[in-house]
Amino acid sequence: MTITLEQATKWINLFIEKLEQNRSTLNELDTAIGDGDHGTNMDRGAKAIKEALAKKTPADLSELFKTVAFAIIQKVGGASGPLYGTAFLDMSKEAKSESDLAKLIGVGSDGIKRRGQSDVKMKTMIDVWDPTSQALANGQLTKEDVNNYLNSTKDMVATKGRASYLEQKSKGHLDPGSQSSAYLFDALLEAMGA
Amino acid sequence: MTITLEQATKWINLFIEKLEQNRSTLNELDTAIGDGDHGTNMDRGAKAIKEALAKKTPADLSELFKTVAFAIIQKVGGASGPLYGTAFLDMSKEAKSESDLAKLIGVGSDGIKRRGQSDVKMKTMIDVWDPTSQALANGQLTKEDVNNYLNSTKDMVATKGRASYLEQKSKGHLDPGSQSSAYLFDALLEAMGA
Amino acid sequence: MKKIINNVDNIVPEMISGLVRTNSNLVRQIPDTTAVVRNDAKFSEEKQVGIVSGGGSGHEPLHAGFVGDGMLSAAVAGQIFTSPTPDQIYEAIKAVDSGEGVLLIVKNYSGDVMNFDMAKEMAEADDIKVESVLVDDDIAVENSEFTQGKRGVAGTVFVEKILGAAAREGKSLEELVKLGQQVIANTKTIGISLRAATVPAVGHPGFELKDDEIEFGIGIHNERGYSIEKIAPSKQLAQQLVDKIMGDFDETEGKYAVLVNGMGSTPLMEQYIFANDVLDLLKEKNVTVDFSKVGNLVTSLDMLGVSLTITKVDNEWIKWLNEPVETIGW
Amino acid sequence: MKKIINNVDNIVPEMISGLVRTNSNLVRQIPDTTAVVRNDAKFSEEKQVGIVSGGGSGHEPLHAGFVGDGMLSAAVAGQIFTSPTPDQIYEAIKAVDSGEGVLLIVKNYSGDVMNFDMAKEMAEADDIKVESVLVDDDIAVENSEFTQGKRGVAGTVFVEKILGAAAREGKSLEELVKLGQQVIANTKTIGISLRAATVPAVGHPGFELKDDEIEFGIGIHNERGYSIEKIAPSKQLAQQLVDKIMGDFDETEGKYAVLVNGMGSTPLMEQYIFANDVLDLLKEKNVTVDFSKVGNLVTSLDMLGVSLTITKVDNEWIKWLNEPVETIGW
Ligand SMILES: Nc1ncnc2c1ncn2[C@@H]1O[C@H](COP(=O)(O)OP(=O)(O)O)[C@@H](O)[C@H]1O
Ligand SMILES: Nc1ncnc2c1ncn2[C@@H]1O[C@H](COP(=O)(O)OP(=O)(O)O)[C@@H](O)[C@H]1O
Ligand SMILES: [Mg+2]
Ligand SMILES: [Mg+2]
Ligand SMILES: [Mg+2]
Ligand SMILES: [Mg+2]
Repeated sequence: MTITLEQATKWINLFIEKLEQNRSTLNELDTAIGDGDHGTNMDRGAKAIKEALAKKTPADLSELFKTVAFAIIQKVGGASGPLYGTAFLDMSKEAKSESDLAKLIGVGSDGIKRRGQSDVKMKTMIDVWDPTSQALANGQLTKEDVNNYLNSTKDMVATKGRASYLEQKSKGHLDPGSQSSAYLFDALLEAMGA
Repeated sequence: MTITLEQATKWINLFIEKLEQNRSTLNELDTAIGDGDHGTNMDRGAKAIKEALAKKTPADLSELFKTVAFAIIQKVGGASGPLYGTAFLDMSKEAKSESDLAKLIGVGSDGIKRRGQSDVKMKTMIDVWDPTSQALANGQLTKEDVNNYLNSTKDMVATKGRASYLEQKSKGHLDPGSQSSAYLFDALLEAMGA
Repeated sequence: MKKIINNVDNIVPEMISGLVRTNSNLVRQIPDTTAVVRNDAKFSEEKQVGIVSGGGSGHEPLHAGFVGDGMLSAAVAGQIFTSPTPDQIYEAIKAVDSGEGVLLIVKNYSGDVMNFDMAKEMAEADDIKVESVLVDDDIAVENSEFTQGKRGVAGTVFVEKILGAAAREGKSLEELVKLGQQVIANTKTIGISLRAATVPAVGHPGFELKDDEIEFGIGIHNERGYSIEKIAPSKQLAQQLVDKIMGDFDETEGKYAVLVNGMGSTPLMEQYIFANDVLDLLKEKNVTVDFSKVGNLVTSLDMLGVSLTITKVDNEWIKWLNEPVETIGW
Repeated sequence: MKKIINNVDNIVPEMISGLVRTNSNLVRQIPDTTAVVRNDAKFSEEKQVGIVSGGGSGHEPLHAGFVGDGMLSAAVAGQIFTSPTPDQIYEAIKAVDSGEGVLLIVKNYSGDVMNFDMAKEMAEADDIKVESVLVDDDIAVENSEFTQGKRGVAGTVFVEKILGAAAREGKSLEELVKLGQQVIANTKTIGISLRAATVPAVGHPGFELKDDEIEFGIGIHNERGYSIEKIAPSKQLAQQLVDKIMGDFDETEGKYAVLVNGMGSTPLMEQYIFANDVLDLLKEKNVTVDFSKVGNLVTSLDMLGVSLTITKVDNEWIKWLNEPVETIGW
């Protein structure tokens, strides 16, 4: 399945909406096992993306992703800034010659792994990105799947990110970055479904 | 009515007891219109007097009052330290040639007025000391009287001491220094009555 | 009440011990007292007017934190919120007199005034020249002949800094008294509190404020203020204080020094935000700020809040405010 | 939540503005960033390795309060508890490079590590030599290859002080990296909390503790600790931390530096009492303390609590720790 500029724009706008609506949900999740700012961080990113897109409408998919990446890198900070930023930057490079959705998400997922020196089962957003890219490759991603990936983080023990300091006590809580990633892919499904 | 060394020793010991028992009452009164330490201050004084008297038994009334004065001056601090300290120091000087109780308390009361640059109706301990010395001079002090003097401070507006910063709002509360002075004169009546 | 302490009765001696042991290059404790005196190499060789301050504890770093070359010669700590006793003050006076006399900087509280007066009488009996200045910068209370007068609060540090620097320069006791009175007359402070301080021996805050309330005009010992209002953005709080303080000066001409002081539990972050608003508002009023300082200097135990001090200064005072000092807390 | 702020979203820029405006003799703000850089006369003439640190805000005076001759060349402030972005760090690197290269002092948090790495890559593209050291002094968390490793907390100020003084002395970038790694390897911290910090955007404390509970091993961003216990006298709290930290060193020989750090809302009074107990306990263990410091240096917003840092030092480090600096917060 390929993605068009129009679909991707819709995707990003829906993502922005979800981030703005769920700022406090994300902060609360991050308060439980992190430092309470993931919602604030992503909301700041959402506003920066909106502003950047309002300034200049991207001409193609690659430019759209680059705009998203730069806005996030320059405004989010924290762990999620470089991670989402690197994902979209790598996707932007890939999108110069590729519009297959599964491939693009796969490249983004790899970017996060590289930047975060992390992998699946560490209770990070990768536990949503990685299976999502695989399901897309198999042509069968649903909102229920995304929700399952998110929920799978609940019983994991974190070994990367702030939550890892809690060791065993990180169990029993959803990973905040996985929740924001779930919003990202819910938005994607909504955009592609339309 | 004159006071003997034995009576005065009993008086001071009873005063010490009352201060130790009512530390938190005095702190609470001082929290309402002062800074919350009058009970702690007087309790520290009580312990210092006890220690000083344990070290050396005074030979006469004058020496007893001097011991009390020095213990208070060196250990109490705050406003009550110099005030009670000056009262007992002046009483010690007077006691060299005088053992009339009314005269002694009158001299103490004047010492407080001098040190505090204050007088009656300013919502301070003087509102107990001054009428007490007068009643003694008239030969008719009762616990009820002392209690009335204390209660008279309730509706006064403070014009000296910390409570004066509250202006009108100082109304409606007992003056903490008057309460400790009421303990002093209750103790006196108990000591003289026995 | 949650505090890191051992025994309520030992708070002050243990605190002074901790302060002295971790700053032995700067200060030493006078034996059998809770007074600290300069301990730097320069001190013993120096001939200058000794500057002694002190008062109840609970306002750290005031006063011990301001002992050092160019500021205080000694500081005397009383029990919490309780003036120190005359014998301790007397020991401090003796420890710093080098024949040039000693100036006492006293905050205007009846306890402090009486205890410092008694100490002065004791030192004078030893033929030491002693003078004192009474700091009464808190304009939240009316100054009337029928009351105790205004309180001494955060402005005290400006007085200590200017007098300390002037004493180091060799000013005489008489000159310092005059200078001190001038600085005090030109120094005005108002404090606000979001939560009262908890005196350890009492165990609960000195007064109650609702979750959305703030009290204006509080003192540094939980003295109540002149009004309780709904908590508002920093800018509005700053506006009220700036208006009141500048309204109390005859003019806005000249040069001013500004102190934003944290009351103990309010983080530096909020103090800087408040300071930023204060500077904006003073700029709007065309008030020239030539010196400014932010931090926990005159605290009130764990009170939540800040105070604003504004002093009308001349060029020499600015120089003295800016001069480097070696202290724990300036 | 009661805080003196305006808009939650403007806290950091307004704070930095307040800090810079009240300390313009020491620091200036890099335009369009929340990074501050030295502004003293000496800075522009100097040729030394630039020292840049930074991280999320909420730890004031860290890091901006340590910018000045002999300590940091620049500091980059992120949002509250959030690493700053690479472009801001990059601007700070450019502002302090005098051709001798730039050393980044980074607290070991994934966000900080990643953002500083990205900034390093950007600066290297400009041919600026950039190296970094990762501070991970918090021994409350296990250091395992399967986790993020230990956190960087209050020990960071000792690293900044020693490296800043060594850089002023002319040490090369390579020497400083080695020195920094040595200092970090010899620095151990544990923190305790009586009440968690309230992140303004969240509005309530990051975790709940009962009225008689205290948490051991917390981080500076409300990271939970290793155990919750009943609150105990200062001496017992100190005992647990001293035992744990000294037990983590191979020996008690040699010389040590001690930092008792307030977490934001705990008054200096309690910090000194705690420091007094720490020194008593170290003396019992025959540990030689050659440098000690007490105060709010690395805070966590309005957290109630303290942390204890102990560094095994050599004579040169002590010299560097003692050297005077011109900063807001040291
Ligand atoms: N090393 C890492 N690799 C992948 N994801 C990570 C890593 N570190 C953190 N994360 C993700 O980032 C999220 C936290 O982001 P955020 O709260 O914005 O940053 P910070 O932890 O700096 O406050 C975590 O929930 C996790 O999903
Ligand atoms: N100038 C004064 N003259 C007479 N009594 C005074 C004066 N100032 C204070 N007092 C008395 O002292 C009491 C307060 O004592 P205390 O709380 O121990 O001292 P402080 O006010 O320094 O905390 C007041 O209740 C009042 O009775
Ligand atoms: Mg976070
Ligand atoms: Mg009192
Ligand atoms: Mg008092
Ligand atoms: Mg964060």
